[in-house]
Amino acid sequence: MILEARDVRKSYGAFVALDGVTLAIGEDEFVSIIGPNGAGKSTLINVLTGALELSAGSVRFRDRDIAGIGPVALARLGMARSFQLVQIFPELTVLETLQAAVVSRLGLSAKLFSSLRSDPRVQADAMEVAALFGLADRARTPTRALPQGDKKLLDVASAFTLRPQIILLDEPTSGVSTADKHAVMEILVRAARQIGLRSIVQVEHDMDIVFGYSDRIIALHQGRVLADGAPAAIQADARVVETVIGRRAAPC
Amino acid sequence: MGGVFHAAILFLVAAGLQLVFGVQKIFNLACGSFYALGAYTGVAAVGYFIGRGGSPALFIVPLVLGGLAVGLVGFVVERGLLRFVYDRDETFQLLLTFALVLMLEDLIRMTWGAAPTSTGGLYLGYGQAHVLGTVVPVYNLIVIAASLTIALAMGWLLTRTAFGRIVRAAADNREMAEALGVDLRRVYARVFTLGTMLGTLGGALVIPATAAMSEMGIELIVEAFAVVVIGGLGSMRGAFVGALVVGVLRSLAIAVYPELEMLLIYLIVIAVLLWRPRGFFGAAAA
Amino acid sequence: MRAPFTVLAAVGAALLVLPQFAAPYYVTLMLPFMAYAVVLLGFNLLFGYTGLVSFGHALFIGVGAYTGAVLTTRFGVRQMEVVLLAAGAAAAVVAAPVGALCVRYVKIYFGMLTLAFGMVFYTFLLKFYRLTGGDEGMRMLRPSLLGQEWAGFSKTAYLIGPYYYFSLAVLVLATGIMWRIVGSPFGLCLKTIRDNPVKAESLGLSVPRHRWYAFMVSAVYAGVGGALLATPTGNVDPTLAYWTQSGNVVFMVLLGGFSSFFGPILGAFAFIFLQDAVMSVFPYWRLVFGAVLAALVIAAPGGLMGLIGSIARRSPFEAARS
Amino acid sequence: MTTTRREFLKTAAGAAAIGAVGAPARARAQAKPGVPADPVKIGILAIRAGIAAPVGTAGLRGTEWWVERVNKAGGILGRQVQLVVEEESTPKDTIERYRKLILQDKVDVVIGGISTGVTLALGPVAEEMEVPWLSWDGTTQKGVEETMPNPRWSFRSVDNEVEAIVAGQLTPKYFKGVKTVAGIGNDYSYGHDCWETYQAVLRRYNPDVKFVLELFPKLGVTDFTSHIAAIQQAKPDLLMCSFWSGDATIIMKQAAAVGLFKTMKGVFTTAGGVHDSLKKEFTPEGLLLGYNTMYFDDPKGGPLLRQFVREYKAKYNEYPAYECDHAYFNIESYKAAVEKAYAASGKWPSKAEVVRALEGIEVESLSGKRSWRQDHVQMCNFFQGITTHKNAYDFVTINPIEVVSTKTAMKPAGAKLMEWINSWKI
Repeated sequence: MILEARDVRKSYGAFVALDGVTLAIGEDEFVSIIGPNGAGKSTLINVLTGALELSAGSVRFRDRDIAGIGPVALARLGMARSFQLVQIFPELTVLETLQAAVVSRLGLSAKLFSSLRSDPRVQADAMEVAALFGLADRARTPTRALPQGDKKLLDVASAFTLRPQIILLDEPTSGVSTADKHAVMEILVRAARQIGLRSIVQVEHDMDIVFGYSDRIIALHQGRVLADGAPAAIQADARVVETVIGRRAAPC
Repeated sequence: MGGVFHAAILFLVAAGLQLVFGVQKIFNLACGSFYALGAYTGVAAVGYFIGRGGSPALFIVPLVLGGLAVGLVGFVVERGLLRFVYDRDETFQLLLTFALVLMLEDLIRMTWGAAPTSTGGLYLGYGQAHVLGTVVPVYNLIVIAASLTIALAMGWLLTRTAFGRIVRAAADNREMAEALGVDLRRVYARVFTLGTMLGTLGGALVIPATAAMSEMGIELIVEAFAVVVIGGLGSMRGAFVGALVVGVLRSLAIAVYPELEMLLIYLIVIAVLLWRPRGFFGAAAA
Repeated sequence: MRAPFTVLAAVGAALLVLPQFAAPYYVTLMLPFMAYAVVLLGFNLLFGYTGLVSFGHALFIGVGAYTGAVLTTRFGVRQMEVVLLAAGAAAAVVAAPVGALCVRYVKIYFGMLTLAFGMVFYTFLLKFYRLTGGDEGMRMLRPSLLGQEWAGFSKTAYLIGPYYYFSLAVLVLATGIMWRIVGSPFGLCLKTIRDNPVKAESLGLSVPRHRWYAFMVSAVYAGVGGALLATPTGNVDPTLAYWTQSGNVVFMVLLGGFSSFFGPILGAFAFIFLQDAVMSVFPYWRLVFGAVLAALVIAAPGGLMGLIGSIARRSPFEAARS
Repeated sequence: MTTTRREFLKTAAGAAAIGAVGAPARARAQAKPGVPADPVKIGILAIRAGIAAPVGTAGLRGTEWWVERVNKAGGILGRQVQLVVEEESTPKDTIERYRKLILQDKVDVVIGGISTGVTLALGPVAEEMEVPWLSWDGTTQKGVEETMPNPRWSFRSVDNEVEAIVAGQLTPKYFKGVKTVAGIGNDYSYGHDCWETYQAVLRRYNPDVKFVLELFPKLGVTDFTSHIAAIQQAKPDLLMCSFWSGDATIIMKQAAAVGLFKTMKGVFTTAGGVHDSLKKEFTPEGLLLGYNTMYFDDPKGGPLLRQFVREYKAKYNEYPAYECDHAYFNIESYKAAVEKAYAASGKWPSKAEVVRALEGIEVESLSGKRSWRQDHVQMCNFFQGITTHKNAYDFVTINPIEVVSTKTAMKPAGAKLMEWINSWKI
């Protein structure tokens, strides 16, 4: 198991967001986390990405306790994430955004006096990822000028550039038009395979996406794991259908 | 007691600063300049009043009216300058108020000259009182009482009136307030004018006990800044407590170890910023 | 791409021959310009590239200037090269703890904290009389340049000759180094932090650490610039570190344009020469400067560089090419 | 009203045509033989903003009054005088302005400089630039000893400490039985130097005197209630105060508000700088008040002083303070030196010749005779006295008036201040 949460409790004052969540993500898995609004998905993502201290329980990544270690240390350990609300660097170009991720991965970020332009590794690596995500022809475009779908792709692409062992995607297709959702997911999965990234965890509302790509699905409800199993099993679970999938027509 | 008088004036200026910051998120460096403007106007108004044969005992009337009237400058500044930069980065807003500091300093000098001016000894006419074993001019007590009254009035205005609710809504969440039909432009214009008036009134009220000098604004900004940092940016209660802390500590320092007078305040500011960057009441905006 | 290089080469050539043609006074006025240009290059690494506005940068100008004064008067160190290195080092030593504390905050809080530290230093200079000379400040003795005393030169000849070229060399060097820094992996990381600190952290870039480095670099530049500034004046005093001076630094950067690499240098130039012209003809020059600043903020936040850029873009020549 | 540079340039252009600044053409005098016909340019540095702005304004007004009179009377050796006024601000900026006056405007002499920080920085620059510089004010002990040991080109004002020395000498005369003394001054060199000197002088007269409190509020503070409370706590017999600007007025008012001088004596060494703001309503009689080097109401004053005070009052509705006379003396001494050198050589003197002629020269100034000592230090009289309400003004004046010469109240050339004070025979 690469990422494990055991009996995680997280409460804010009297409000209990997570109430004893236990789950594990293995290598070579594509896991989706689903649940209605308020089920604790966002809190869970924050717990799994080391952004929060826990009220109880533990969360371990490659056998290291990562509770509250923060994003920087987490990226070093080999876990990357993307955000529900697209996060980009508006003034930087696509290429620069990806270069920044390469710089971070290669530990060059404190090199004050070396030239970025003449570092072949950084250039090649960034261009490779741009190509993977179909952004190569827009490499010199300022990010703020990209269409929404490309911004979303770039957000994910820059996380991929870190070449993490696992990536947590917070609603990778939110804000993308229904028509483009599958295209985005195709690019994503293909890129993951080529980069050698094996474990993907996503939080997603779109059940077509969830059932179309997942190896395993974890359903959350009221801060607890309602069900955890293969897509077929989940689809057959009456409680899950009632609380989560029932409204599958309505995208959020 | 000297510290309390100083605190009363500081509160008025800091309250103006807080109100504007709380609602418009602009840190108004020109609050000190408005204070100086109020001071000079106060002197001019009293001079005019006495020159026209007004009773010296009533000098406080033109003083207050003058101080409030010149506060309308705030409306001009808000409509003429600030409204263009609300959607800009706060750095630009800060710099715009710095531009105001530069302009107002020279405008005051052009209008009133460089020499210090004052209302003479008028305020001595109110006599002295004995408070806690020390002699205090009655005028100082009047100012302290006025400042307290204004503090209560501000509290009432912000918590008990329709205008106050709108102001607090605008302070908490601009988009939400706008969605609820609040006309932010009007709120901003009013809030900034009110904030300016608090500063100019502070300047007018202090002037009988001192003299108007062209640098008084620049000097005061740093102190007002200390007040709001200690109290917490944007908080009225913060302005009140911060003013008391600065006023009283300064007077304590003078009594105990005069060398520390100004340094002490900066050190407290840094300590507060590091230990509790939101100050003592920072969470409660407006 | 070619036009900027042509402009740069022309400006460089003009700077080289300026002392031969310009009136001596205007050559002396180039000295504070070049000193401030060095300060602003560093300041803009913090402002334009990292997104942090320091309202206490005069602190480091003061540290640099006083380092120069202390070295030349108390320790008999007269080599300007040593003075500059020491000024940079002193600024870094002060900036290390101050920066570590300040970079934990952003925006208005960062500005206020730097302002408070600046005022502490100002008060220190004023209060600790025996150490700093209080309001009278300290002398900055004429330093040697490249081991040369230039003893045969009058002060004016020294300033508009050797010292001018020395300052120019320092400015060129500082510009080159800064160019290198903003084009380095580090420079790129600063821009990511400016644009979106949350995303930067998720990419494994430590926001406080990089901000701290940027703070240190900008302080070193301010220190070097401060020392450079002290020689023409020949005296350093606390007003160098007063908060309004920090305000002027921000003003200059904005005047030139913070989103352009050369903007701050242009800003320093425009500020110094505008101040000179206005001060001589109008006693209320602060009013003029305030109005200029207000106009800039409202109508031209890109500063002079922004204006030049938009004019260049609008010109028919450019339009035809694109 | 201040004269802007532009106004002067404008009038200068006019002067080329009509030959006079602010005067009708009939007043034009022919330049003497060997004297250039173009106006002589005099650079002025005046503080315009901040705490010392009133002092700078007074200096500028005194200078302008002189220029108007002299130009009407034909100028210097028939050359009209043209002022080029620049602002004195921070040391760095003022030095740039100073260089501009000399390098760009090519003035023959620079006059002005008030703040101690600025004058200290200017001293060495003046020596380097080799143009005579006469300072209005602002020279401290440190300045003389460290930065202008042997001035060639700079001429500086009276020692900053003279007013404290005079006050120290007069204190035992007017206030008997003073055993404890408190002091308040601005937190910068002037305030500290005055207090130290005053203490040293007082100790010479009364070795047992105790100094119970010293307060140094920052320059520009406008609220002294806490300081006054601290002074009341210390219960001294006498308070010495060296404020010279608006803060003198303010502390006087705030002291009156709590009746401070009902329980102690008061010495204000320099408050005469803002004398007409010391209204009777809050300034008690019986204080020792220093007017520095000019007393506008001097009954022994000459016709020049009377005319100046009258015209000053008519023009500005104020009564002039000492800086007017520092400025008047400076520019008048320059004229006298030029004329003296011309008398010897028959041509307009070089800058070095002007400097030689200035050394030791004595001229009639507003407050009486003033001179430059051989070591380039100004010599004049100081006026101090006991405040009285018996006058026609709404502010206090002094009676009796003590006139003390710098010959007795300023350390002689080359002496160290404290050693000199300690060498007095009392």
